[in-house]
This record gives sequence, C-alpha cells and structure tokens, in this order.
Amino acid sequence: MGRTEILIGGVGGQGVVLSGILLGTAASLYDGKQAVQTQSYSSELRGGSARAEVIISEQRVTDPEVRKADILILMAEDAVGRYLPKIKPGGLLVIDSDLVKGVKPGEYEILSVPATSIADKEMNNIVVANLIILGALLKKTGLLSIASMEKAIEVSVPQKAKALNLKAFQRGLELT
Amino acid sequence: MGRTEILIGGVGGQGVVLSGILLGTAASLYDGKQAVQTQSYSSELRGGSARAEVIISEQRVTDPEVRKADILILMAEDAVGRYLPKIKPGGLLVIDSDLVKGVKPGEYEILSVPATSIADKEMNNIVVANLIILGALLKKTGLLSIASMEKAIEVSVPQKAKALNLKAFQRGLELT
Amino acid sequence: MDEKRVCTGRYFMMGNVACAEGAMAAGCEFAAGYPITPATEVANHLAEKLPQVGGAFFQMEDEISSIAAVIGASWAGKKAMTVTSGPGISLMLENIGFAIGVETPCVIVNVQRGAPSTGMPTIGIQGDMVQAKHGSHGDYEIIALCPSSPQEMFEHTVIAFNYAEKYRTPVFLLSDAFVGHMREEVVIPEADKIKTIYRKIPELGTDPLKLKGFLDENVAPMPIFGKGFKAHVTSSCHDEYGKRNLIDISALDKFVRKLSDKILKHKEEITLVERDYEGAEVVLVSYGGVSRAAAEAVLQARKKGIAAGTLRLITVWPFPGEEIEKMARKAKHVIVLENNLGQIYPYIKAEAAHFSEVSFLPPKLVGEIQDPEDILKKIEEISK
Amino acid sequence: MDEKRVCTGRYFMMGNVACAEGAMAAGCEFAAGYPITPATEVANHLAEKLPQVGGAFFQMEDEISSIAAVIGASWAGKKAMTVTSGPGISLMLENIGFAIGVETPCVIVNVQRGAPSTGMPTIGIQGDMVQAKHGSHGDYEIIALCPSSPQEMFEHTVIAFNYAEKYRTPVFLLSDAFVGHMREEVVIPEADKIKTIYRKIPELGTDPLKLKGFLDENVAPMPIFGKGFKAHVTSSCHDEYGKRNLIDISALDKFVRKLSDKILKHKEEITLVERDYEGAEVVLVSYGGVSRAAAEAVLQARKKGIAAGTLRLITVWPFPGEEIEKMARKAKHVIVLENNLGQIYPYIKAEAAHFSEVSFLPPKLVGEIQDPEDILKKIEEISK
Amino acid sequence: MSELVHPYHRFIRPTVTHSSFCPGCGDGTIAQSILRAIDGLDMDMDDFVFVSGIGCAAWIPSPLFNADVLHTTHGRPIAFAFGIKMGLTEKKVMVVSGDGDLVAIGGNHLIQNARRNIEMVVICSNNGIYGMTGGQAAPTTPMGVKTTTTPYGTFENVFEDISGLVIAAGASFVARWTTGHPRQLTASIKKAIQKKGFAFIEVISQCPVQFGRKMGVGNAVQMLEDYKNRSISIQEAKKLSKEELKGRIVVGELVDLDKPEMVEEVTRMRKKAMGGAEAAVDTGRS
Amino acid sequence: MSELVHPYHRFIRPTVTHSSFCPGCGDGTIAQSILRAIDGLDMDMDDFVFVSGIGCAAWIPSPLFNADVLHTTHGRPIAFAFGIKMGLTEKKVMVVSGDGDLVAIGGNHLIQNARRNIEMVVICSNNGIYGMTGGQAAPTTPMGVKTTTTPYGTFENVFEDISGLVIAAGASFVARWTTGHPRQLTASIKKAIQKKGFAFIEVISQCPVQFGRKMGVGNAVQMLEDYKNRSISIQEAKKLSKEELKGRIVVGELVDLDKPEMVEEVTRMRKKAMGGAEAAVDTGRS
Amino acid sequence: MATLRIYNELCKGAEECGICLYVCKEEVFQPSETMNQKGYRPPVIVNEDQCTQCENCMIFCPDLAIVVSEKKQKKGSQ
Amino acid sequence: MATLRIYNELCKGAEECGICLYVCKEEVFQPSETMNQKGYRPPVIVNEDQCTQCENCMIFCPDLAIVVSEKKQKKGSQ
Ligand SMILES: Cc1ncc(C[n+]2csc(CCOP(=O)(O)OP(=O)(O)O)c2C)c(N)n1
Ligand SMILES: Cc1ncc(C[n+]2csc(CCOP(=O)(O)OP(=O)(O)O)c2C)c(N)n1
Ligand code: SF4
Ligand code: SF4
Ligand code: SF4
Ligand code: SF4
Ligand code: SF4
Ligand code: SF4
Ligand SMILES: [Mg+2]
Ligand SMILES: [Mg+2]
Repeated sequence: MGRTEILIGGVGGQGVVLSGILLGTAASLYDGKQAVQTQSYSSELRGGSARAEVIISEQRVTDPEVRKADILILMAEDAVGRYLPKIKPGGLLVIDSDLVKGVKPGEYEILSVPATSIADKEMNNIVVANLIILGALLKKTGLLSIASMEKAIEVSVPQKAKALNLKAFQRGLELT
Repeated sequence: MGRTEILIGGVGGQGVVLSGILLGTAASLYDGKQAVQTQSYSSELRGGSARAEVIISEQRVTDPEVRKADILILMAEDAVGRYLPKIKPGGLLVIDSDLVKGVKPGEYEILSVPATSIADKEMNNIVVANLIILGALLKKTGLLSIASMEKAIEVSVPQKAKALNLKAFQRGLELT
Repeated sequence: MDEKRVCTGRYFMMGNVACAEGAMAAGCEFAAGYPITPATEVANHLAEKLPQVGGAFFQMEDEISSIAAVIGASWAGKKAMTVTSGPGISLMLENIGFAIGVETPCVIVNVQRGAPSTGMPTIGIQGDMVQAKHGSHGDYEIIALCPSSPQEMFEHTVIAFNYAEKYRTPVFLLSDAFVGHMREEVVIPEADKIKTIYRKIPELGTDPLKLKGFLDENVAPMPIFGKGFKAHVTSSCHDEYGKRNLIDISALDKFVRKLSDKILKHKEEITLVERDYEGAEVVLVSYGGVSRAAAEAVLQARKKGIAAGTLRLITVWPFPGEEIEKMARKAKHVIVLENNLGQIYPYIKAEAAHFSEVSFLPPKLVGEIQDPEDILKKIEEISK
Repeated sequence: MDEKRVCTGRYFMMGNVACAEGAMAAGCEFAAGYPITPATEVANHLAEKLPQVGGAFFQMEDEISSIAAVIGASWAGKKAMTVTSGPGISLMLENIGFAIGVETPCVIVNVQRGAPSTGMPTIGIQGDMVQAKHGSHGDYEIIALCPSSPQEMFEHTVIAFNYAEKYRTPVFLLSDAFVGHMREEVVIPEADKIKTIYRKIPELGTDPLKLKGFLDENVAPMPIFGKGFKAHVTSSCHDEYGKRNLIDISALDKFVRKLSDKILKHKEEITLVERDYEGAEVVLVSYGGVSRAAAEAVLQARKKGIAAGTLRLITVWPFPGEEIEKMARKAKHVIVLENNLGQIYPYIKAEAAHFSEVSFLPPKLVGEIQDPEDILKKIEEISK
Repeated sequence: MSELVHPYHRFIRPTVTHSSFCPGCGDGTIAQSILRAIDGLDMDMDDFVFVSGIGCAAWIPSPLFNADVLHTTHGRPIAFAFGIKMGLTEKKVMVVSGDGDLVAIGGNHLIQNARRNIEMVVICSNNGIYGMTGGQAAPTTPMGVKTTTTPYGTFENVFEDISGLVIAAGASFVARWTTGHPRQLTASIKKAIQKKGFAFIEVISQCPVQFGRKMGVGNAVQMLEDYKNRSISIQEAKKLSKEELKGRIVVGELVDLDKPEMVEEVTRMRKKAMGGAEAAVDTGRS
Repeated sequence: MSELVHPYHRFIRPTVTHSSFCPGCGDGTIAQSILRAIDGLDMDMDDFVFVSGIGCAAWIPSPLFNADVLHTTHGRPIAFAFGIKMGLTEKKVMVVSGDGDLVAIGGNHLIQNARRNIEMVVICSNNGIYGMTGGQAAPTTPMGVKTTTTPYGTFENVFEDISGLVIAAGASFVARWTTGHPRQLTASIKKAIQKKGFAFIEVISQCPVQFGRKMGVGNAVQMLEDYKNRSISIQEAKKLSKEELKGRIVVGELVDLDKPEMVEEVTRMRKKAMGGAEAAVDTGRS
Repeated sequence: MATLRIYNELCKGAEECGICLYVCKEEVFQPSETMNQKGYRPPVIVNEDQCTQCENCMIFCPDLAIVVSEKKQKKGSQ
Repeated sequence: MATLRIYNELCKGAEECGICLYVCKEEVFQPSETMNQKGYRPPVIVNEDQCTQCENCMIFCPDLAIVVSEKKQKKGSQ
C-alpha cells in the first residue's frame, strides 16, 4: 500500500477533524507509517461544514492534498454533493446511514454505518458516531492496527471522554 | 531669459512659501510666463525650516526641481549651511542681513537687505520682511513686472493684510 | 454637470487644491478623512467647497473609519472619496480590501511623503506604489493613476472618479508631496467639457432574488442601498448573488478571480500612458513627477543626437505590461526612473527583460527626483 | 537554552502548535495578538506555555495594539512575537513600518487565509506574499520565510527569531491555513541542539551622546530601554544617533537607504533555498505548501525521463534574485507555481526572463495547491 | 385547516434556510426582538439599512434579514454605518454586532459616534466572549475565567459597564437587557429606532457553546436562569450600594436625553455654506 | 558670582538646543511640570521610559527628555507603552501626547488600558485642536468653532469630559488641570507616578498658534487668563448644577481608587502557571 | 385553527436548546426522540389546550421555530 | 548671588509668549527691543529687588528660560 488518501466530510460538531487526527496520529506515531492530516471548516461552530483529509503512506508524503480519495467518509447530507465527486473510481465510500441518504450507487464500494443511531441508543451520545465509523472502517480495511488507534485515542481525546470514545471505537469494530 | 531657478530658505513663520507663491503667481498669471513653485518645511509650526522653490521660464517648465539656483534668498542663519551649496556659480544671493550673518563671499553676487529691521521699525511687523526682500529683488533684477507682483499680492494675501504687504513690497522697491 | 461644481478658469493653483477641484467637478458628494501632512489641503478645500453643493467633508476619528465611511456612503449611492498619505493608507488597507471585495466605487488620494513610518512628512517620494496594489491581504487588482502636475491633479481626479464608478472599484490617485504641494498653471474647462460617469444600478423593482449584484467581469450593476434591492453585501467570500460561502474552494476561486478579471478584462481601456519613443534606442520609463525630469533629459539627449525616448505610465495599476512589452520589443535599452528604491522596476523588468537591457537609475537622493543631467549621463553611457 | 522551553520529542503535531513550540525554543518571552482564524492555535498554545517560563501571551484590543505591544516589549529587551492572519496584518502595517524604521527585532507570524477581505478564513492561500514586503508605506526590506510543513513551522520560527535578533528587524513567517492546520510528524531536538541568537546591545555605561544606535548597515547594537542608554527612538526620519531630521532630503535618503542596505548587505546569509535542479531543463520555482506538489511532480517527471528540477524559496524576502538568476542561466524553462494569482511571479520573471522562458502555472482553484498531475502535464508540454 | 405562519418569517431573506447560530444561542432571540420592534412600529425592512461587523452576532442581520445589509470588517460596522447614514439620511441605520466587535477592536468607533450623537441604532450582543473564533477572552469576560487564550484564568479587569462607557461618551439613548427580557428589549429597540440620536442597546446574551458549556456555566437554559436571577432594574438598582450590586445585571433604559443630533447639525451647516460662501482659500483664483 | 543654573536643564537631552514648540505653547509648561514632579520625588530620568505618539504634545518627551524615549505612531503610544511596561515592570512608564493622538485616533487604546488598569501614567495635553497638522478640529474642539476642516464651524458634539470617559473605562487615578495650574499639575503627576494603576491626567493647554490666534481666542496670555476664569475645583463643582457648570473647567483629582493592577495580576497568573501546569492541549504528544 | 406550530426543520433541538420548554409555564412542550434532517430533536406539543398563548415560547425561540396564534385573532375567531 | 536669570537664547519672546510678564505679580519683567539669534525678544529684568521668589515665572515658562534662586537656598545664604 503506497499512498492512501482519506477524505472526511460532515458538519461542525460531529468530530470530523478529530477522526482525521486519530487516523493520522495512529499511523504516524504508532503504526510506523507517515501521515499528513489537513482540514478546513466553515465559521459556524455548530452545523457548518467540516472537512478533514488524511494521507497515509509508507514513505514521506510529498504532495499533502487529497486529490482523489481512496476512502471517502460522509457524515452529513450536505457533504454528499460537495465531496462525492472527490472519490477515486473503485474507492470506498463510508457513510453514516442515519444522516446520509442521498447517495446513489456508483463506481465505489459503500460501507453503510448507522453510526448516529448506535451512538445515540447505545452510548447515549451522538457525538461519538465518528468513532463508530472509524472502528467499522478499520475493521473493513485493516488500514491501521487496532492497537495503534486505541493509543491514538488515549493521547488525543480529553481525559473524561476517553472511555466513551474507546467504547464507541470498539463498537464500530464489531460492525460489518 | 530661458529658465530662472529661485530658491528661498528660512524658518517657519517668515512667509518663505508665500514669497514663492507670489513670484509664481505674478509670473504665471500676470507676466505671461510659465512658472512652477514647490515647497517643503519641517513640522514645527514656528521656527522650523522652510523652503520654497520657484522656476520661471518663457516656455513650459519641464523639470520642476531647482537644480542650481540662479537666485538664492536666505532668510535665516540655519538656512545658510543647508542651501548655500545650491547656488549657481555667478548667481545672486539675497539675504536678510538682520538674521543671516554667516555668509562668506563666494562665486555669487550678494544683495544684502536689512528686511527684518525695516519691517520691524517701519511696518511694526517683522512678518513682512519677505515682501521687502521681494521688492528689493525685483528692483535689482527686473525678473517680473512690478504691476504683476502687485496683482499677485492682491489675490494671494488675506484681505486685511493686503495693504501692509503691498507697503512692504513697495518699500523693498526703494532699496538698493 | 452642475456648474456650481466646476470653477472654470485659469489659475496658479496648488496640486492638492486642484485635486479637490477635480473631485468637485467629477461629482464627489461625500468625503471623509483624517488630517495628515502633506494631504491636508485637499481635505481643507473639500471641507469648504462640498457643503456649497450639498455634500460634506467629514473628519473622522482615524483613517480606518474614514475609508469605512466612504465605502458606506458609496453604498448609500454617493460618489465618495478619501485623502491621506502613507501612514493613513497603511491603516486603511483592511477596508480597502473590503471595498475591493464588495466592489465599491470610491477614490483614494494618497499624497505620498517621506517614509517608512512617520518619516519626513513634507517631502514627496513615490514610496507607496506597490502598497496600492498589494497592501491589503489577498490577491486583487486595483486602479492607480500618477499625476505629474497640478493640472493633472485636477484631470486625473476626474478620471479616477469615472473609473471608480465605471468599474465599481476603489481607484488610487498616487500623488506625492512634491506634486501635491506644487503650484503651476491650472486650466479648468467649462462644466460641459468635463465628462463624468455614474455607476450603473439595477433596474428599480428588480426582484431581489434574481439580482446578480457581484462578481461579474463586465461589472455588475451596483445594488445600492435604499432602493429596495435588499442587497446582501458581505466581506466574506460570496457568489454573484452576494450569498456567503465559507467552505467551497471553488467559490473562493471564483471570488478571487472574478474580482481580478473585472479589472484585467478592461485593462486596455483603463491604461493611460504617454508614448514618445518612436525610433528610440534608449527608452526612459517613469511616472509622476519623475517623468518631467525624464522628458527634460530626453530633450537634451535628442539635441545631442541620441535616439532616446520616454514611456510614461499614467496608469500604473493594473500594470500595463503589454505597453512595456510593446516598447521593449523596439528599444535596445530601457532605463527605469522612480523616486524610490525601485518599486515598479521589477514589474517593468519582468515584461521587458526578454527583449532589451533593463536598468534602474535610482534618484541620487531619495526624495529628490533625478536630475536631468544625471539621466543624460546615464543615457550617454548606455548608448556608447 | 532553557530546557523547560524545548519539548524534545516526536509528535504528530499541528503546524500552528509547532510554530508556538518553535517560539518557545527560540526564547520568545512576550507575545501579543488578537484572535483570528486560522492563527488561533498559535496564540492558544503560547498562552499556555509562555507563562510557564515567566513569559506571557497578551490578548490585545486589536492587531494594531498587538504589534505595538510587541515592539514595545522588544525595546524593553524581550524576544517578542505576534501572530495573526491577513486581516490582522493589514491592520498592523503602519506599525510594522515603525518596527522597520526604528529597527526592532520581532517575529510576525501570518497564517494566511482565503482573501481578499474577510474571505474564507479556514482556507489557506499564499495571498499575502507581496504585502509582507510592500504593505507598509515607503521603501524597506524585510525578511520572510515560508514553511511547508509542521516540522518547518517549528524550525523556521526558530530561524525567524534568530534573524530578527541578528538583523534587528521584523521577520515574517508566512504560513497559511493549509500548513498551519496541517498535522504531521514533528521531531523536536534536544535543547542544546537548537541554536538561538540574541541581539547585540551597546556596552553598559556607554556615553549616550556617543551611542550610534541606528542606521548601521552592519546592524547597530540596540540601545534597549532600561539600561541607561537614554535612547531616543523615533518613527520620524533620524540619523544614526536617533536625532530627528524633518527637512534635509539627504537625511531622508540616508534613512531610507541604510535601513534597506542593512538587510541587502546580508542577503546571502539570510537567503535559504532548496536547490534540486542539477542538469534540469525545466525548473519549477515555488515556496511553502506548493513546493511539496512541485517536488512530487518533478519526481514523476524524472521517472518519465524529463530533465526537471525544483528551486524552492524558503526565504522569499529579501528577494533572492541572485538565486533565480543562477538557476535561470542554466534552465531552459522556468515554471513558477504559487497558490495565488502570481504574486512573486513578476519578481522571478524579472530576474529570469533574460535567460530562459518563464511561465506561471496558476492553481486550478485558488486555495488548492496545484495537482502534481497538472504540473506534470505542463512540464511535458513545455519540454516537447 | 390553514396552518399558522410565523409572522417574522416574512422578514427573513428567502434564500436562508436556517440561522447560522448554535442551538440555544441568544443571538436568535435578539434577532427576533429586532424584527418584532420593526413590525411593532409598522415599519418595513426597506426602511432600514443593517450593518454588522464580524462575529456570530454580526450574523444576526447577515444574511438573515431581508433588507439592505452591509456585513463589514471586524470592529468597524459603526464607521461604515456613519457613511451610510450620511448618504441616506432618511433611512434608519441599525448596527448589530458582538461585544468583541463593538467594544474590543471597535471601541473607538463606538465612543466617537456616541459622542457625535449621530442618529443610529447600535445593538450589542454581549456574550462575554469571542464566540466565532473559538472562545477567547473578551474585554467583557469576567476576571478569572479560563478561556482558550487564558488557560490560567483571565487576568485583566473587565469592562463592567459598557453601557456606562457609552453614556460617558455622549450617547443620547442607552438601554441594557438580557435575552431573558425579549419583550422589554423589543420595547427599547422601538424607542431606539425612533430616537433622534445615537441609541445603544446592550443585550447580555448566552453563548452556550463557547461560554456556557466550556466554562461550566451551563447550557442555554441554565444561562437564561442565571440572567433571570441576577437581573435588577435600574430603578431598583439605584437604591442599592455598589457592593450590593456586585454580580447583578442592571437592566432597563439607562439614559434617554435630548441633545444636538449630528445629521441635523450637518444639514444646518450645509445651509450656512450654501447661503453665503466665504472667500475661497488659496485657490490662487485670478 | 556663579550664575544661577536652571535645575531642570539637567533633565534635557544635551543635543537639544531649544524646544520645538511655538512661543507661548502650553506644552512647554507641561514638560516642566513633569520634570518637577520627577525631581520632587527624587527620582532619576533613568527610572522612566517615556512614550509619545505624533503631534506637538508628543514632542514633549521627544527628544526633549534625557531618558529612554519611544516616539511612536499617531494614536498608539499607550499600546506601545503596554509592551514596554510588561517587559520592564520595575520602570515607570509615562505616556505624554495630545488630545487628537490619545482621544481621537487613539481612543480605543486609552479606554482599553484604563480598563486593564495597567500601571502607567498618561498625560494628555488637551489643546482642543490638531496643532501639528495645522489646526483641524479635534473631538475636543468646542462646537461651532471654525477650523481648517470646518470652515463653517464644527458641527459635531464634543467630548466634554475626556477624564470622565477614562473614569468610566476604569482608570484608578484621574486628574484634570490647566496649564494655569502648574503647581497642582506637578502634585498630581507625583501621585500618578506613585499610583499602582492606570493614572490619567488631562491638561487643558493653550495652543496660541492654531487655536488661540486663528480662532480669535487670543494669545498665550489671554488663553491662560481664560483658563483661570473658567476653572473651578471639583469640590466646588460638586455643589453646582450641570447648567451652572456650563463653560467651566472642572479641575482637581477626580478619581483615586484601588483596584487590581494588571502587572500584579499577570505575576499572579504566572505563578499559577509555573506552579502546576495543566495538561497540554492538542500537542499530540506521545 | 391550531394554537401552536413548531417548524421542525428550523428547530435546533430540545436537548441543546430547549428554551421553549424552559419558558413555557404551562408545560405545553416535551422533548421527543424524533430527529429532524439536521440531526436535532425538536420538542413536541403535548398540552396544546393548556396553552395560554402567552407567546413566551415564540418570543424566546432563537430560531423562529415556533409560532403561536395571536390572542386577538383567536378571540375573534371563536 | 542673583535671584533671577533669563536664558535669552531659549526665550521665545515677550510679544509672542510673554507668560512670565503675565504671571509675575511683582512686575519684575518688561518687554525689550533686543532680539536674540532666533529673532525673538526676551523680556528684561527690571525690578529684581521686588522679586519674592514665588517662582511663578520659572514654573510657567514653557521654554525653561527662567530660573529663580530657591527661597530656601536664599535664606540659607543670607
Ligand atoms: C481584523 C480582524 N481580526 C480578527 C478577526 C477574527 N474574528 C472574527 S469574529 C471575532 C470575534 C467576535 O467576537 P464578538 O464580536 O464578541 O462576536 P461573537 O462571535 O461573540 O458574537 C474575531 C476576533 C477578524 N475577522 N478580523
Ligand atoms: C496615521 C496618521 N494619521 C495622521 C497623522 C498626522 N498627524 C500628525 S499629528 C496629528 C494630530 C495631532 O493632534 P494632537 O494629538 O491633538 O496633538 P497636538 O499637535 O495638538 O499637540 C495628526 C493628525 C499621522 N502622523 N499619522
Ligand atoms: S459560538 Fe456562541 S455566540 Fe456563536 S453562535 Fe454559537 S452559541 Fe452563539
Ligand atoms: S501649533 Fe499649537 S500646540 Fe503645536 S507647538 Fe504651536 S502652539 Fe503648541
Ligand atoms: S426554543 Fe425553538 S429552537 Fe429551541 S427547542 Fe424550542 S422550538 Fe426548538
Ligand atoms: S404560548 Fe405560552 S403557554 Fe402557549 S406554549 Fe407558548 S409558552 Fe406555553
Ligand atoms: S519669582 Fe515670582 S516675583 Fe520673582 S520674578 Fe518670578 S514671578 Fe516675579
Ligand atoms: S515665559 Fe519664558 S519664553 Fe515666555 S517670554 Fe518669559 S522667558 Fe521668554
Ligand atoms: Mg462576543
Ligand atoms: Mg491637540
């Protein structure tokens, strides 16, 4: 696996950027890979658009932009129109099926995760939907080791939220 | 007479710039000549340095800077060091002899006018020393017609100061 | 044009006063500024004249609010201007970017002075030339004119207002203390001889939802306030309807490019130059007060039989690269003259260097325009 | 260097945080700023870390006072910095000119964002490149560095402080939202591996009347406050003793030139570039984040057997014209890449056009650095 | 059965699908209070030009209000509004922006125009924080509070009474309310709109996201409850000592006075100028 | 017979041959009052850093005072002084500048730092005009006065009480005197220097050249006479109504109160930070 | 005619906002489980007959998501 | 020892300034005709013996152009 480009699109407050950080941290610090993570978001603090990009590679990442996403994660309906064109033919499209409805089949594989409803019902907190998705993604692709991701969660998430985030991640691993 | 370059140096409050304006206005509007007048002064409102430049010519004045002054008028001691090097060899140096003491003879003709003391004693107002000098200068050189200068004074000087300024100018004409 | 606005006649007038008279003649209705040497005479004169025709000059608390008020007045439908010098421009730059971003016609007069910083306020230098183009953050095009005499202070101010209104953009008049404080003959023509342009506005009653008020290369009609256009005018990235977009890079791209293209598309019309280089091997390129020394030097050179010429930029921005190239293709040597350390020089060189030798002749003293004699020497040297 | 200041280790760190860590490592003692996206993380991190070593971050009422406070602190003898984005820089420009004028060491971090005006705050563009050099009124030279990764955000911040102190001048770190918000591996070395420079000050007890504290091309020792130097530090034109002069053009000339010459004289030491154009016919010139796409494209091109190379400017100001010329003399084609509409391009072209073909490859979308594939296409096209 | 229609949706820009505020943000309540005042005066959105700076509160009119709106640069809306008012003297000009915008970076324009007493309504959403940029301390953030730029607690004295500052600067109408007083707020906005002079209204407003939750002050409802508990009318407040007023929010119409208004003064000046112009200065006219 | 020597010439920069003020300008009197305060406290010029903006008054310390002097940009001296004070906490930092500098363009820095209550002395020479640029109206120019930018008379309301504004902003020491009160002024400057907090002194000062003569108010002596006639002490003033105080200059020490001072608060904050740093945010440290 | 209407798509949720629940003295609203398209859960009207048309909910709602029929109008139509 | 000294070269003239004349209750100063190098005419001391050493002239003089011997010192030296 040379270079994997991951694009995550959603709205503010969903932890889109955190997902990117976790992927990058796991890859870079614990999985012996190189990674670069970038991001942008609109100025609304809640409900605005948010986007994170991660590139994971065995060698140093030269070009730091996602050009065509190997993996596209969509966490909100708004993001579909914006980012779907960015997926690589044959890429993997991961969606939060509770919030993303308008995806038509195309030249990509779809991994559909009812992350928000699981987070809501089982964790009582929809904000960890992102970690459920990460779990499902890792389970599906083996992109990174589970231990690395767990370490990344340990160092990146505020103390009091760690347990919940880990739990959500592990719940995600059980999916698919 | 092709191009006459006049440089006037003094301190703020002496009417250095007004002298320049009067020469330019007289030449340009009333004497059928072309003239350009420029100026600069330091920020002190009283006692700072002041400089005016006038170029009078039969044709349109292209280069608007005084490069070597045909006529150099010095109205303060401070101005000597600053502007004396600017006089053209063979030029005319006009000084207010009450205030400018440190001028040594050189490659120039000196016209020495005790303007401040005349203004003080005869007009009871030293600020019209500049007009006495202009009078003396015109008398000496015939640079411009006296009528033109009088018209220039008429239009450029505030109403209530006109009579005094005209008087001072005429007093200057009597000198030499 | 209102006759009361035009003081037809022949004068021995200061450049700054001529500028104010130009603004009056151009139809200026609103001026705001903050006192600063060597620009004060423009403000003083406007303060006297504008109220006589129903306008006013407002002295604001600083330069930031001066340009802000001017932009506000412009959106209220008024022809508006401000006047200042370098330190004031430095403070206005954020809001100049705003004016660009929302396409606001206005005129900004910069009577340049000794700099950097507080510098030497009464000495004219051409120190803020690139600042006009690049002082505010981000990419944009702007229009800037460089007068060289009181007569042009009058005329260029009129043109500046016309360009501002026509292209819905801030226009700089880049004068300096030397030209601004210069007095020379100024002839002001009759009112009906002065061409004035007013901005286009949308047809009254246009459905606000259909109103494309922004980002048109051909200059969108300006949905000024108070006419029921319900204009949304935002400093943020927006589309042609004025709708904010803070996430799509394609929207940003369009925002940036359309604003620039609006000016670049009309560059030819905007560009004013004086060409006097027929058959010249050595061409002096300059602008503003310096161009007068250049003209004098070329006069002298020609007397000596040297094939010298001049290209004078009146419009410095948008940069008339095509004019430079055209000239450089014919010339052997290009000498750039500016009363600074060479600000426009790289822009000229970039266009000319492929075709001719390009050099910069700095002023002997920054603050004093080049001596024609020195220029002549340089010409002689080069053409040997 | 204080060990507490250097957080030696390997991190997956955000560029903005790395910048703050770089400032800590460089010995920054004082920071002042005003919140703005996308620069806030630098301020937040400094606010946390500086007090731990006896410093502090101060949130001022605006950007004007932020840079003013930084300059004040620098004259009080502190290593000082501010951080902002384009709109903030636009407000700081008057006082940046002041810092230049009185030769104040300080670091200004600009995390550039979508512009002009409020623009698109979270998108990185290289929109303020020329602003750094020409944004304040008047002629001056400044130093500006362009990092392309979080690692360089750390390293260049250290260099920026060192240059600031060494040359007694404001130094820009021209990052952008893309690099500033980028996370990547950052390795911070041990404290003793980090070279830090402190400004020279006059010998304590020097007779104030003999103290030449200004306008020395070789950088005058800085008569900082509180040491009995009785320094007169004025924004007005002054001589080497700090004495104000508001009338002599020769004084203005000296003021302007010496300030510039101080930087230009040391240009070679200041200039940092990455050259990888041995034997290349097509050379890509770029800086900052874009240079990573350029490097990738050249990698691809070489794979295809095309003699391509790169020249990356780390120091963009003072403009490394000599480096450009050196490169251009060898290359056939120069392609300039920037994430803007071509701001440095004319400066590069001016130096290169005489020797090679120079073209600009704009980003497909302003705000997104060029796709290596597109660059490759352009290279192939050109080298056909 | 015809469905009920919200009476103020007609004042909302048709292209806006939802407000850009976080859930429970007080700015929405302020927005509605403004619209109700306009409606209550039987005025039209076209009678107004709205001006705002940069910040969450600045998004109250931009793009929400279906009117002429100028969304300006950070801190400068009042300065822009000055030009608009002078250009469109017959329109009502209303500035709506945040505490950071109006009282930190924009403090000078606020006091200078209060001094000028130019007819204009300025509504300041005072949430005690920089909401939009992520919760930095503002000059209105109480001392000791941990924000993103003050991780050890704010160490600056705060503007305890920005309304008082605006009064000292010379405004002719000044009122303070909280988002817990939307009816009173609307009544004051009505008065402000009708005032010939500079009218300033400070609205203490909850930012549950950057202030409430982050700083442990609670969510929107808890913040409203807190406002309710701490509010005291100016009439009552006058009876109490400074000590007793500590921590209290004094609400009400604090000042309403008559003094020369700037637009009228300018008109007067123009008349003078048009009547008999004085001799021109330094035109060198022949 | 040994000649008398002026005791304050020793505080003047040796390279200065004469002040740069016009004849009779009040700024010279202010300069001497400052020097007398310093002398009176037995302090040395090296205990101070002086900061000024741009304007005639800004030339009081620059280059006149033989001390560390930072002559900054127009309107910003207080902001520069902030950095100096934070860097050299043990020195006295004194800002001397004009009304245009401090209260027009610089108004925001004035009120923000009064709010912060940072230890600093700010002396404002209030001549009611922009002296240096040639006599334009300032926010302190009385209504109706003809200036170069208001040929038909100023049409803006004026800051009647800039000291009051600074008090409203939060300063802990505020006094007002005229140049007709050099002894009292010196006494207040002494107190201001010793004050732990933001100390503001407004000095009503004659500008005979741009204000007095041009506007027919008279020369330096006439202006001083006018100040004398119009001045009334704060104690007396308290007994009078607003009406009765019209046209009067209320002089005296208007406020002197104790409240947290910013440098001390910063020191306290630093101690906290050095004691036990909280977990780092977002360094991604492993 | 109904007394109350909640624009579900405008509402930002009883959990995160919930101001209407707080200001209604008559406990007309209750949180609900149903999510709108934005992922928020608007309250539901449970005691519409208790409503006094005091308009508190409408006036406080930051998102113009509630409308109460006007008292006058109601009286008139009765 | 003298009571008073005027630094003539610092003085900006009794006509344009003249503050010392105004503040001296004892009429110790008088305008004079003599110009200094700058063109100003400093006042002259005419009634030195009337001087009470109140220091008004010194304290008001904007140009530090007058010095009065200190009362204390005077007393000591008498
Ligand atoms: C010149 C400039 N500096 C900084 C910013 C960044 N900025 C945007 S909003 C804001 C603060 C907003 O605070 P406030 O006015 O209180 O509004 P709120 O978001 O709290 O409603 C800042 C600092 C900017 N846009 N422009
Ligand atoms: C940014 C900027 N704007 C304007 C000026 C011009 N300027 C210099 S001094 C001054 C006014 C000074 O007035 P004041 O502070 O009252 O001082 P005074 O001369 O009356 O003592 C102005 C506007 C400047 N130097 N910088
Ligand atoms: S951040 Fe605060 S002020 Fe801004 S919209 Fe959200 S809740 Fe409102
Ligand atoms: S212009 Fe006025 S304030 Fe300035 S020095 Fe002269 S008298 Fe003093
Ligand atoms: S107040 Fe409005 S936005 Fe909030 S929960 Fe109720 S209906 Fe929803
Ligand atoms: S109108 Fe009053 S009673 Fe009826 S639901 Fe709303 S808040 Fe409750
Ligand atoms: S000290 Fe007093 S009495 Fe003596 S000359 Fe001076 S003012 Fe007059
Ligand atoms: S007060 Fe001083 S400057 Fe004025 S006249 Fe007297 S001695 Fe001269
Ligand atoms: Mg706020
Ligand atoms: Mg003043």
